[in-house]
Amino acid sequence: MDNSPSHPVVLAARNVRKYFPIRGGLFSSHVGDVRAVDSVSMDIREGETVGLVGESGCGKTTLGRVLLRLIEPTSGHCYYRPTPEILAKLDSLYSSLGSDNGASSSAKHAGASSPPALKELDEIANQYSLYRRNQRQMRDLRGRLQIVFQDPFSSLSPRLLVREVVAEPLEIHHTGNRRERDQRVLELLQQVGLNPEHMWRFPHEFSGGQRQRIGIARALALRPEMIVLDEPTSALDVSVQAQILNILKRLQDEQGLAYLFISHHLSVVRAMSKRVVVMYLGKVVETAPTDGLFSRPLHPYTQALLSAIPIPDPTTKRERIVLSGDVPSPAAPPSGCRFHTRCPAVMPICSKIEPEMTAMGQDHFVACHLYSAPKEGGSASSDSLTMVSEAPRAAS
Amino acid sequence: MVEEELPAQAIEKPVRRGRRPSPRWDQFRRTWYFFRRNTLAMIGLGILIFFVALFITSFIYPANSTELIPYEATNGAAPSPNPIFPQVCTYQPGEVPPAPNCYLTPTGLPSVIAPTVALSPATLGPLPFGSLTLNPTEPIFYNTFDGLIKGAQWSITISVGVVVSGAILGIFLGVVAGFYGGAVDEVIMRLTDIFLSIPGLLLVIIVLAVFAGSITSTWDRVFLVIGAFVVVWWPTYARIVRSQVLVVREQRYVEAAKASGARGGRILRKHIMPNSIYPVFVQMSLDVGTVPLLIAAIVFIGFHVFPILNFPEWGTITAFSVQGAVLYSFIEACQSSITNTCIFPWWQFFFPGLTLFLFAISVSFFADGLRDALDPRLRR
Amino acid sequence: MAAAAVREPAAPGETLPEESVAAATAPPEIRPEERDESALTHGDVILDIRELKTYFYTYDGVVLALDGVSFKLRRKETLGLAGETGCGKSVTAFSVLRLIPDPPGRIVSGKILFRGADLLWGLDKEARMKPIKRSVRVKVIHKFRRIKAASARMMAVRGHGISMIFQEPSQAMNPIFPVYDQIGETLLLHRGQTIIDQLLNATPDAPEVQPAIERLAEAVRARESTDRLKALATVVGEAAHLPSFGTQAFYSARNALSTSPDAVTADLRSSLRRLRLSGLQRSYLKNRRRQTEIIDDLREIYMREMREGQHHRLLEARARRRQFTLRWSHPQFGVPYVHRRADKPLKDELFWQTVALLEGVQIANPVQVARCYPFELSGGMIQRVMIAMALSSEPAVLIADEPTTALDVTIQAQILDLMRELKHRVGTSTLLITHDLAVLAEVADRICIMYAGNIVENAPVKSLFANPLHPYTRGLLASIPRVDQPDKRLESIPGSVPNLIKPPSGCRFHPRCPYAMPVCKESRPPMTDEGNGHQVACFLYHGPSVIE
Amino acid sequence: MRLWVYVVRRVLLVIPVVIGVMTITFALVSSLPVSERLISYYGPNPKLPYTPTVPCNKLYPGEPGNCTNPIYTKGVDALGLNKPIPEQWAIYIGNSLTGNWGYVGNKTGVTGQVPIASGQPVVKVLGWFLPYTLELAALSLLLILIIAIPIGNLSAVNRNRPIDQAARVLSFSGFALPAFLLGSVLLMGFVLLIGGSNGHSPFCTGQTSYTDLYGSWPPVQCFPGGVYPSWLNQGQISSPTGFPTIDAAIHGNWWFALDTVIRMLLPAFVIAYGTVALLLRFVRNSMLEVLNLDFVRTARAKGLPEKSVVKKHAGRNSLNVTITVLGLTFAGFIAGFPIIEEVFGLYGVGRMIAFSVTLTPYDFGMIFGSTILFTLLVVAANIIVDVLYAFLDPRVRLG
Repeated sequence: MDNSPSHPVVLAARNVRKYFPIRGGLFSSHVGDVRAVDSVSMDIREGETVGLVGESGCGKTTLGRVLLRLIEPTSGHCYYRPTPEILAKLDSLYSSLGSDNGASSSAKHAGASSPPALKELDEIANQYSLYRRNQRQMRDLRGRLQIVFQDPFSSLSPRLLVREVVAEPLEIHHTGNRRERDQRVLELLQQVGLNPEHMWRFPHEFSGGQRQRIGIARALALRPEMIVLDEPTSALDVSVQAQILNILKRLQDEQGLAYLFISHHLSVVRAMSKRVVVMYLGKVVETAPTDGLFSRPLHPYTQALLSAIPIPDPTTKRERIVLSGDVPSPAAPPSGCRFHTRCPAVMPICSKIEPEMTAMGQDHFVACHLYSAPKEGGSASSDSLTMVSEAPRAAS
Repeated sequence: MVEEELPAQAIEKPVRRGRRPSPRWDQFRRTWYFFRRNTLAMIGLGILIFFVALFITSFIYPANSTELIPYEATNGAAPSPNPIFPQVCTYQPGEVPPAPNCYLTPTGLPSVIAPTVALSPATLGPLPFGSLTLNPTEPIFYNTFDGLIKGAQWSITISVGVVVSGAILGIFLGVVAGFYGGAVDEVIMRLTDIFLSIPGLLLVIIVLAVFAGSITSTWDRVFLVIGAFVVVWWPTYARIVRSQVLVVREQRYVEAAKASGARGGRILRKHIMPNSIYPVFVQMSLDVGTVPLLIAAIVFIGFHVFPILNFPEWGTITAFSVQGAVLYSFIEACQSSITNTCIFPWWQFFFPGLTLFLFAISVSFFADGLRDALDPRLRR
Repeated sequence: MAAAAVREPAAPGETLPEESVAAATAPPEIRPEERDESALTHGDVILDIRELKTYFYTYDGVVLALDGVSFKLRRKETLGLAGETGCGKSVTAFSVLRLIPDPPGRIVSGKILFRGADLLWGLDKEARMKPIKRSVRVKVIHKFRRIKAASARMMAVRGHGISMIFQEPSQAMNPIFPVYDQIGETLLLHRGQTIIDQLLNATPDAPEVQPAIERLAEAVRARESTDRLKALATVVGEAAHLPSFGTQAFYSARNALSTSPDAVTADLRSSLRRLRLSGLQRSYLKNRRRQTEIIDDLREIYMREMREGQHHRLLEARARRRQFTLRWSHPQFGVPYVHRRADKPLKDELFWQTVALLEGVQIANPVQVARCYPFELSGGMIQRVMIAMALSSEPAVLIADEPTTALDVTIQAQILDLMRELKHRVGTSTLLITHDLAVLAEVADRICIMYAGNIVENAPVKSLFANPLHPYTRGLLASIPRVDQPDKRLESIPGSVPNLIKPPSGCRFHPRCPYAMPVCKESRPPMTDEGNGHQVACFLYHGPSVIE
Repeated sequence: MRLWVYVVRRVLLVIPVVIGVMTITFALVSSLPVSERLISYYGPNPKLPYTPTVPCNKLYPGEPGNCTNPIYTKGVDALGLNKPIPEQWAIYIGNSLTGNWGYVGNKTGVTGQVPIASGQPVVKVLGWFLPYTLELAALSLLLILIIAIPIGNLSAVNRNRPIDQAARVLSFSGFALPAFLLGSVLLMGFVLLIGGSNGHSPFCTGQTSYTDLYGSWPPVQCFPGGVYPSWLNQGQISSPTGFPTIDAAIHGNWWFALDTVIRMLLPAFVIAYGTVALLLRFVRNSMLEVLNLDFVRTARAKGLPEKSVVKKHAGRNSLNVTITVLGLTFAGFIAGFPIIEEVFGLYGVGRMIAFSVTLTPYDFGMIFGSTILFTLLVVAANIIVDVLYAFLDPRVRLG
């Protein structure tokens, strides 16, 4: 999607789906799916941070796991380091196939009797896709794609010393002898701002911030190219959060890491990331460069999300869009546009047809019927350019 | 306290491989602190230590370790005045008995004059202290003191053997079930359901009943008994371990290990095992006490677990002495037309019963204290 | 401190002379605050916490969770309590209602004056702390009888004068009882008398009831707007002298709109019939009413005890005895079937009152929600229910402990709006505890910043955000990422929250403070006023004057 | 999940368990010698001994040499002992499911004590004695619930205080004290209490205090005319229902109805004491966990008096756990019956087990039959418990 000539792409996800089966009934048969992630596509480039925003239960965490293949995906592909021309080809292929062919070009069954486009896709997938690699190839890749977890308390084994925790990836990949590993652990601890003597302690002796540092050190151990940051600061205090964020930024500048920064906290995302992807109920509703998104959010959900953020300044009084109701369950997502049940600008079409991703200006994509229909969309977008809270009028 | 000493020891500790870092010791001390605060647990620990000592002494104690020795009776005495409490008397072999009904214990330990009781309308005879009668028709009095001491080796060996082997089997199956899940899990859990729904006592009985006929040598029989009990015990452990593994498997640190490419074996070894095995220890220490109890019960309902009836194993001794006391002394005495004063022959089953009771209760006190000390929620 | 609290002379009436109390109890350094405070009317202060000390006696040592926290909550005011994790804000909240799990926690000393009653009265007699030799730990010898008595005394305040909503909505409600049950018991506990009176005075046969019902039915057949239906339904309720019957009428009318408009009359008639109490039900209700009266008496007695600082054993004993006799004076209600028959009207009444309450917190379909079990509701919904439950007794103070932390941003917005709206409608004064200063900026009137068990700054919200005085507050504000200021460099406070077993000497912030002076190590900075009620505890603002 | 779906599911889950149990018994049975299997499962007292061949003159008098034993071959065919193991298994399972659990051998064990049982089908004999056991079980369950729940809650509420310690000691002593020891001691103690000599039974002179407490019925001389009435066979099996109290009541012997209950009190107490031991700890710990939960704090914050917090909010939640644990301990509970019935001389299923294992050769038909019976009881109890749990806990019922 994003063809702007810039850093090479580390991971390119295309139509990634993850459905969790629901079992029920007399013989606990398969009665439905929780559509945690539903045909999501995104690129993550070297040295840049992609923010992934959404409320709880929108599938952002699952997406992070699936991208690293910690969970096996239902369908779709995640290409590791595709060259730009491959990317271009991919986009053309997918556009030719239409968006919802993720299932047929699945990781599981290589399309046997399928149109040439699919065959081509398969070849590319066999070459680049994570989901086509066998366990050993995957294990070699693990070191380069790392993850930092949300909860700093359950993410460190209570019975291992910090030294063992941080050195574990090294041990797994048999890098260096014990002494070298200890040296490496020391420098890692320094990188995340911990003292050497900390390596002789148990995790439970540390505060949340320090634990999170340890987690980051573990992730850095194998010199990764990309780290999925799964709400790394949502369990921390603001002052400590700032420390962690700064550390992450510094590391990115030093080592040119790519981050996928998952968070429900828009302001943190804004502080961290270059591009932002907004998810709602397993679908991407809007993706744009950070400034673009925050200056002119197009999707009503994004607008509501933005206006819902409390601003630490009693003097600024803004009119806020308060969404009615709760997030529907991903087990039974609403028909058509999944947001239409809560949308302030809902139109009759929304409940019927699912909106396509449409480009609105410099790699700013939004999936909303306000913008899909050209004439209406034009007015709507120009409206929502001016005022965030105007979305309802845009509908009428 | 932790805050104080850790940096110190960490700094003086060279950042090289090798030594046990003292945090582990600190954790142990923490557990011990909470254990120590639990009075009952400390009592249990004390009694347990006594039993360990008994176990060791039982090997050097000069008595027959494979069967109980009958008393040599010097018989023919008048009924002693007091019906309930026997009087102590000691004499060495060769000496003249100081009192008519004095019994010589083979090891020269103090023996006693027991009150005389009507055995049957015909014969009069005494009941020595700590005796075990096997069948009402012609009484033989065995020395249960030596038996209890010697029985320590058998009982404790059997109990520990049962629990350890059962735990090994159970842990293995439980971990497999919990970690791999799916069909394996289903099969193993159904299996545990099946075994758990058969009352344990009966399961042991039927296994023993089928095979006991063909196995007569003492050691083989001991192994058979252990096997029979393991059949009963593994499912409990499997259940416990599985539930723990299911919890630990979902922890983030396991996922982190996966994320850095750890294989299943390593995750099991490094993360899942150490974090999910503690409850089993508690359960094990609870069960050690129940094995002799079960053996005693089986013997009591009339099934002879061991090839010889006067086998020095706590359960057996207790069961037989209770039977003897009730069926033989008590009922006979109460219902005999000669003496219609019932006597309560407590000295016959008191010491075997006490041994069983103390063993079981000390172990369970210990286990309970251990659980409280290990489980942060139950700490105080 | 606590000893002083006990020796304090009895102060009659709602308000108590601040001066005298201050003279008796307050340590010298908070004098200036008192003086400034005396300008205001005393009745204005509804919750007054002074030098509150709450410690936790753990394996590692004594955790000084709260070390001399003092603040005042005024009528209709929303006081924000902000700080990082482990700074003791939640502990403060729990201490106020004495919900600290004991062991390990104990309130050691201090005063919590609620409407002039000291909730911590008799504290020092409840337990004895014995330090263990050559050890960081302290042995606590509880006197359980006194502790029992104290917690019983709290019944006068808990939920009645001060109610509370908690952080984890999904776990804060009992999973195995439906919502109406849990709210209903609260209603009966706190508003029992009025509810039962309404039931007893309900007149289903009043002449004006029938025509009202007819009009309502007409409106339904004509498919008129829900507002009109509501208006008519309230008329019905007033006609029957039972407000909750209005609610009931409204919902049956609205259901009828969708299903069968003609059924509504019959439906309402039947529910009216249910309002006609049988003799059994009447006597049962009378009995229950007497019980509630006694409970209220007990509350009154306890409040007096805490106000005057002495037991009223006789009164309490008498009340208890009467309660006991009442409970057993109607044995036939123990018979299951009879009992069910007897308390059916009360159950229905409570149900419909619950529905009305849920409406009040803007729940779309209150009837269904009232019938739901908590695990069937979403977090935001349960939080609304919790708020409804907390406000059901129209308390003077509402303590909200991180009410929105577990919720999503959009839901948080809903809840905050709701709370703001309720604040204007009900007019309870709120103690809002959160780590999110932004939230406070929106709802709070006044903010206390806590750090490591102390309050370091206490200011009106505007002036706090305009010019934060304490370095810690500044650090906090600087470290918040902001949507409206994208290119703001995130400052962070070095280090982390200190271990409260061995807190830093003097000002507890000095190890992390950029402006730390030698004096900060030695003595604790007093709370001083920097004009228009902006108080701060820092030596930067009145350096040597205090230390000589 | 709706409740009925849950129930049906639970019942369906039982089938593999039952078949599995029978498979285990099959494995054990098939490792018995053929003659034993024939005696237990084909017919106990044959005209010829169960040997492959017999001297011919036993069949046709005067014939020399050995002939094949027709009874043996018939039996082998009937049980399919000459067929491969799977078929044997199928036959065995079929028999077991259809209630064909073999026969009571004419051996000294059971038949020595219960003569009329000799040669009868095991199911029939068990059917005679099951009601007694059930009545005893019901009584002791009642005792258990009365003892365990209040004490457990009490010791949880004031935790680590003297009451709690006392409860702890009580429970562990019950766990560590052999049931037969406690039973015998109590028996003797009570006998001594009542006194050694004759005639203190209020309604039957001439029996000793021992027979007052021992046995499920008074000795024969207590009955009118010194003989057992027709509905009480040998003072062992009562008809029509088999529940002693009910039968006595049906036949209008109120004294005996009372007597049977009195005789059950002591055994029931002993069983309860043993089972409560485990239950008490679980009740206490679950109560402690519940008391630490958030909603209890909420209930306190609402101003509910402590009593109703403990009783309603915590109690109902921990009750579910209690019930589950009761289901889990039911196997151990039922396993106590052979011992107790042996100690107190009660004629129930447990006593039959004791008889059948007392003297070699064992009465395998009876052993395996009663094992399967007890297993079925346990399974049934578990189903009941689960359904009860689902009924009590909306999360299971609706979630």
